[in-house]
Amino acid sequence: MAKAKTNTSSGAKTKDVLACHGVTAKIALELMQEMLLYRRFEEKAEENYAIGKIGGFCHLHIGQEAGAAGVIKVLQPEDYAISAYRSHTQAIAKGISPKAVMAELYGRVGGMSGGKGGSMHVFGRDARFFGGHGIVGGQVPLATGIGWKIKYRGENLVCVCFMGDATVNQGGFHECLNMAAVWELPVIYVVENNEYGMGTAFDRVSKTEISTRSVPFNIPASSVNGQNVLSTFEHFRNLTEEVRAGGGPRLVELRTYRFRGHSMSDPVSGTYRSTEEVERHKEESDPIAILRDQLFAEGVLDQDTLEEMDATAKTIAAEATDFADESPMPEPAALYENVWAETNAHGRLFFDGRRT
Amino acid sequence: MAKAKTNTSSGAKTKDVLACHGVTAKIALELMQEMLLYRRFEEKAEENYAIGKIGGFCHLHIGQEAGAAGVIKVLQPEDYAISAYRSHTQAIAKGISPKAVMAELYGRVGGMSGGKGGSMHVFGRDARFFGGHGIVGGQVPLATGIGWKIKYRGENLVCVCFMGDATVNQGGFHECLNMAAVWELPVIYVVENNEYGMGTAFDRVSKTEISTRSVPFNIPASSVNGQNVLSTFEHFRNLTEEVRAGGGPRLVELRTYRFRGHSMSDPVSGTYRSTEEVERHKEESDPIAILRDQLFAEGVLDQDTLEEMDATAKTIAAEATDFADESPMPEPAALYENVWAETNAHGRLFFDGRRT
Amino acid sequence: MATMTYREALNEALREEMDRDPDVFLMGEEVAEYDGAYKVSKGLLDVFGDQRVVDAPISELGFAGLGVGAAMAGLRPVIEFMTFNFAYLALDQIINNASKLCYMSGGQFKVPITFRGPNGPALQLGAQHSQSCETYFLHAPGCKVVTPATPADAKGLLKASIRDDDPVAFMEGELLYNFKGEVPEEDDFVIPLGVADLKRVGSDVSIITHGKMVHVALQASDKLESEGIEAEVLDLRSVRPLDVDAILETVQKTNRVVYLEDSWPYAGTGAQVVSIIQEEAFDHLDAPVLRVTQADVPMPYAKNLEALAKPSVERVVESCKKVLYR
Amino acid sequence: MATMTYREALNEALREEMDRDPDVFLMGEEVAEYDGAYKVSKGLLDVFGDQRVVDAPISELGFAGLGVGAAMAGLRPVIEFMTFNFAYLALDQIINNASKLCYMSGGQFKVPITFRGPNGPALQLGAQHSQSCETYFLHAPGCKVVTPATPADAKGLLKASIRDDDPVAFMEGELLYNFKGEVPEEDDFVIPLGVADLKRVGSDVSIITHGKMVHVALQASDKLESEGIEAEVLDLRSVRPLDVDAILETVQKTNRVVYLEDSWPYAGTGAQVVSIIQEEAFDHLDAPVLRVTQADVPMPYAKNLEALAKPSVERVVESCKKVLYR
Ligand SMILES: Cc1ncc(C[n+]2csc(CCOP(=O)(O)OP(=O)(O)O)c2C)c(N)n1
Ligand SMILES: Cc1ncc(C[n+]2csc(CCOP(=O)(O)OP(=O)(O)O)c2C)c(N)n1
Ligand SMILES: [Mg+2]
Ligand SMILES: [Mg+2]
Repeated sequence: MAKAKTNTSSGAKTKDVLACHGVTAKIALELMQEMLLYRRFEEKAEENYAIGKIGGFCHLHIGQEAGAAGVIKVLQPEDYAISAYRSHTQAIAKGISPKAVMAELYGRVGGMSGGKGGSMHVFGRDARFFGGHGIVGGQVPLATGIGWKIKYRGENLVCVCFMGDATVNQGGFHECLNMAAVWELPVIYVVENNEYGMGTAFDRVSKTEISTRSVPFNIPASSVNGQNVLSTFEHFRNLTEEVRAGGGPRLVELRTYRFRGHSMSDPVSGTYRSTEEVERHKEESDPIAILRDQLFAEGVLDQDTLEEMDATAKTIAAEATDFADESPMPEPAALYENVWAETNAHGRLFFDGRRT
Repeated sequence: MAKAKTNTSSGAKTKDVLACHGVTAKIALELMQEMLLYRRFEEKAEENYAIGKIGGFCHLHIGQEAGAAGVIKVLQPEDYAISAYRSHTQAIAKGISPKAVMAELYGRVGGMSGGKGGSMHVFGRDARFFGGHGIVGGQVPLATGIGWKIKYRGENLVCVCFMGDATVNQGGFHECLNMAAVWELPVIYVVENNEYGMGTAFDRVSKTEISTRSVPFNIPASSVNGQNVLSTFEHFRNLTEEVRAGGGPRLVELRTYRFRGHSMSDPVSGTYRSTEEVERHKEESDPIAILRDQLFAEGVLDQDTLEEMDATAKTIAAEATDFADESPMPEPAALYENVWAETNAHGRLFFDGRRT
Repeated sequence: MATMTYREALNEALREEMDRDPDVFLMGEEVAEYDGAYKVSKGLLDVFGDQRVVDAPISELGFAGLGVGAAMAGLRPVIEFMTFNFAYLALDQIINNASKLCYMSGGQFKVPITFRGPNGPALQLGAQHSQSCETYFLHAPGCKVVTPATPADAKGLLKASIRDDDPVAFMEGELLYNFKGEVPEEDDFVIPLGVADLKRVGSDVSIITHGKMVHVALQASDKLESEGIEAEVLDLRSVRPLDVDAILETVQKTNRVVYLEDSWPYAGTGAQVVSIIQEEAFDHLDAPVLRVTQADVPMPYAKNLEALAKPSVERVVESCKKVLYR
Repeated sequence: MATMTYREALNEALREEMDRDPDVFLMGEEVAEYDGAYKVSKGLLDVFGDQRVVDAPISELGFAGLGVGAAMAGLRPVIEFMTFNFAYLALDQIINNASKLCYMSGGQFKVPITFRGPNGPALQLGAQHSQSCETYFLHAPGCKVVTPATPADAKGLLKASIRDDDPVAFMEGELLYNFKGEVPEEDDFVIPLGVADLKRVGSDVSIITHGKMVHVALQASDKLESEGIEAEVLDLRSVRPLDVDAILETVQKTNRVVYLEDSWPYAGTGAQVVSIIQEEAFDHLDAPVLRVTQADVPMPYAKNLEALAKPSVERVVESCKKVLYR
């Protein structure tokens, strides 16, 4: 992350930032600890991928951590969150242990999905993290259904649905916004606008702002600086309570930026964005550096404490790696488990030589 | 249709209506003749359905004729039109002979699609009427592709895509509006808002006006009284030229009403709308009666001429029926024709005992 | 036994399951105020209210997926497709989500959802509204596919499908809604999925089939009987899971098989059943298994072509004779 | 002959066809500025410009349907699915429109569109990104399905697919892009659709297969050879239209068949081929036709489970021995 601005001109502006956002020092420090963990965890994943311990597609959230931390922090444990494939951090934020996430990335039994899901399919039913989805937009109807269930049961809960900017061009997104509006479902659709869908800049595939996408459904939309975790937190705290109180669905654009390639096989820059562009963002809008500067200016954090917190984050990430390293591969028998809930005792369920 | 208002209080208003809409008497009379034809044709279809000469689903446009007449009248022969299943009138408007439409409804070789398509699938490639589609929303991507071709070839043409109000809740509609906007395609998306999708009132499945649906794509939207054929004609004349001149796509709501049931098996009223509601619409917003009153007031049409025109319409409808009655069933061999373009001489194309 | 139509049997099943379990709700186009396009949900809105009988916008992908999400979260949705022809729009949610979520979450999520609606060729509805969609739902593992042929099966199997903890595509015969039959009046009449039903006993040839075609098979066996041929008619009832034991049993008994279905032949259910038979009962076959299917063409509208395209009693009789070398 | 990768062969085919016919354009996600997710369209944007090499938004239903409309209107679109896994979203346009328009318009419209992209299991991509999608495209009549295994086939068949007047699903092996092979340098090298290719001659057993699995079949035959068994490997190349003559020929020659594919077994291509063989060459079979397929489960992510789920050389060898009763 960018060097701390010891003599920062924005010092004045960041002063009183906690009060201004209505965030306590305790919460702010927790957010810092969480974002550090996500950063270190993802760096570890990157490392483990590089040496072949993780395979397939792996999409990192580095640079976008404030979205995971700031949004999910406001939720109750019984609230729901659901996301796409760039969701390791969100899974952890919602309460899944980093160990179980890392082990899932490895494809080991200790993973949340028993190694069957992989990086794109981390699920935690009890933590109410409903995945981890690989089809762009595929989670949006699911989120809408979760919202339906909350309303059906008369529960005092919300569902947060994360997606990328490119996802708003999927038809299902519109179908769901319409239904959520008609039935007043407690779903917050959060678009993490990191400016690109893979290599395609958003403005090459859309003529307008993301916040206009909910106009046809009369769903209130807002946009927030997703690199400033305090803004994000504040924004969602208020919004979530509106939705929880029966205010119906919301659309939120989180303005953010991805510091890594789209997935591990995509170079960070080159084809579709310049190295300068990426470096500038890293310099100016690293969510961890931004919060650090804010907290330094407020005097609630100093370099030493930050380093301690960072060490903690690194330890947790390392422990997650150790856990994954030691977690065994699934038993061969697992191949045929969980295809069905298997409450059905009749008929043959498989057709390649195996009977149930 | 409602009785002519001999002593109509709206006489003053309708006076000068032609000049006001910039429509010549000649065009206005043509529009009248066309709408009368559609009405009589559809009534004939209804009759032929009742006696079992037409089968399957059959969706009539009665009450909505101004949309077909007023919109398509402004098009050039090389322009394209495409629609859903409620499209007999539009097919005729675009230049397909009533005979070939009726024969298609009968499933006879003289039908535009050789009897293979039926009521929902009338096509006329040369007339540039691209169907006749049964999947709600299925024609919208096709229209967008036609627009793509026009732009690709640099042609000075437009494509009009008709759909019903309920269609705007299909995701594909949004995907296409977005693409049409991004690529500035010459497509006019026309939503015939007859207030219901089958038995579902539009406001039960949508919170806002149809014209808001294009806001996210920055596509200009408008709404026009689709029962007043002069308004419709005027509106589309201007709009079409804008689009033809490279103005990009447009969304238009045609406010209209369906005088019959959704399809032949659906009662006109009862479950989802009252008889009074339907009768009121028939009384107040019959497009033929509205034009008649306008033309009577202008003095360009009298009762005798109208009756002559109506007789002509009835004759054409009767001749279409005669033609269909006499048109033979397709030859059995037709069953296996047209599955493929059959330029491919190799391999076996069918798998139920028949080789090609 | 009570005599009722297939439609009434389905309606009773829905009513009973909604009564029994407050988590069951019905959503689809026109299911509430309109009583269903085919009136299957008649009266349910009045009984259960508009939170449990819900008219959806024409957004197949959206509301099918909404059902999947609701099922993950603990409800037991019944999603009606006005007809299965429209379900292609929702296929991504059905295959990539409903059918795979249990597996890819390592068993954390059950997806107890029932997708139901009419399926298969009807009368002159043309190419887009007249197709049998089984293959799209059963090729990928994860979804069950049920195809009742009679009112009793319709009731017992729908109740089982709703209670099943896996996604089920419950495909009703579009032309069977008015078909009448006896339905047991037991308090809780449920037929387990995956159990075939011998609809007719015979010794000369086996007609294996499912769904609406059961009736064509029965008519064909009457005709065959008059010619001295005793056909056995095995109704699979669910085409996934499949009652392979029952299939092998009838093959071993008659040694001659015709598979009858109103889907397209290429990679249809019949192809799969043929593969199983020849793999597991090769030595019991005295003739190749023949298939009678819808013609390998999109459904034509013209009445005469449509009749040619659909499987007919005559074609079944002919194929039975062929495998009997008569 | 030139040596090149499968990817380069595809790129050449696209380049040549776009050169040849100004109506050919390529549209899909990331095909232009990014050179394609798998770099198949590398450099085409520079040569042909952004009207002919077009980056689409993530709107599979929309841009697939756009292609169909453009094809109806006279263009010859090549629509890339970043992978076929995402094509489920577009299935309605593919089946209900592309595949049926010619028929339901009574032959007025040709739909010369090619849908192409990688297909089939790759490496640890999990349940949603690792499936073979042939069945969804070939069950309904109207769409052709082509599955090249080598660079030469990739080039010759893609050129034929683009020129074909029917919709073609051109399914590239996701793991074959770097595979190298000889490609004829003829001026206009086109391989007709529907003609199978005998990739290896043998007399003891026939391995019939398509796509990427051709290479597994060849490896298996090497193994078998070392045990004194001569396997014939028939590569169907296109699975619809199907070269039934070539299938029957090899069956009549070896009398023993294994069908190998990396799709799911239930109602897969293999089931269809088995049905045809037993129906048309019943008396030539000395053993049941066995199928080696992907396990009947969603693809697991874990490396060891994934390996178990995929067809392996060992399983092919084993099945060959089984049909040889060894
Ligand atoms: C339906 C579908 N189409 C294409 C893909 C391939 N794909 C994976 S991620 C991605 C880009 C998505 O961008 P965005 O929604 O902005 O999310 P981000 O990756 O930026 O977080 C694409 C095209 C897919 N997984 N699913
Ligand atoms: C995808 C799909 N879903 C459902 C249907 C069944 N259906 C046919 S027409 C219709 C209502 C459409 O209403 P609208 O778009 O307003 O057109 P209108 O019939 O009023 O002209 C429905 C639900 C269908 N044909 N296709
Ligand atoms: Mg993005
Ligand atoms: Mg309507």
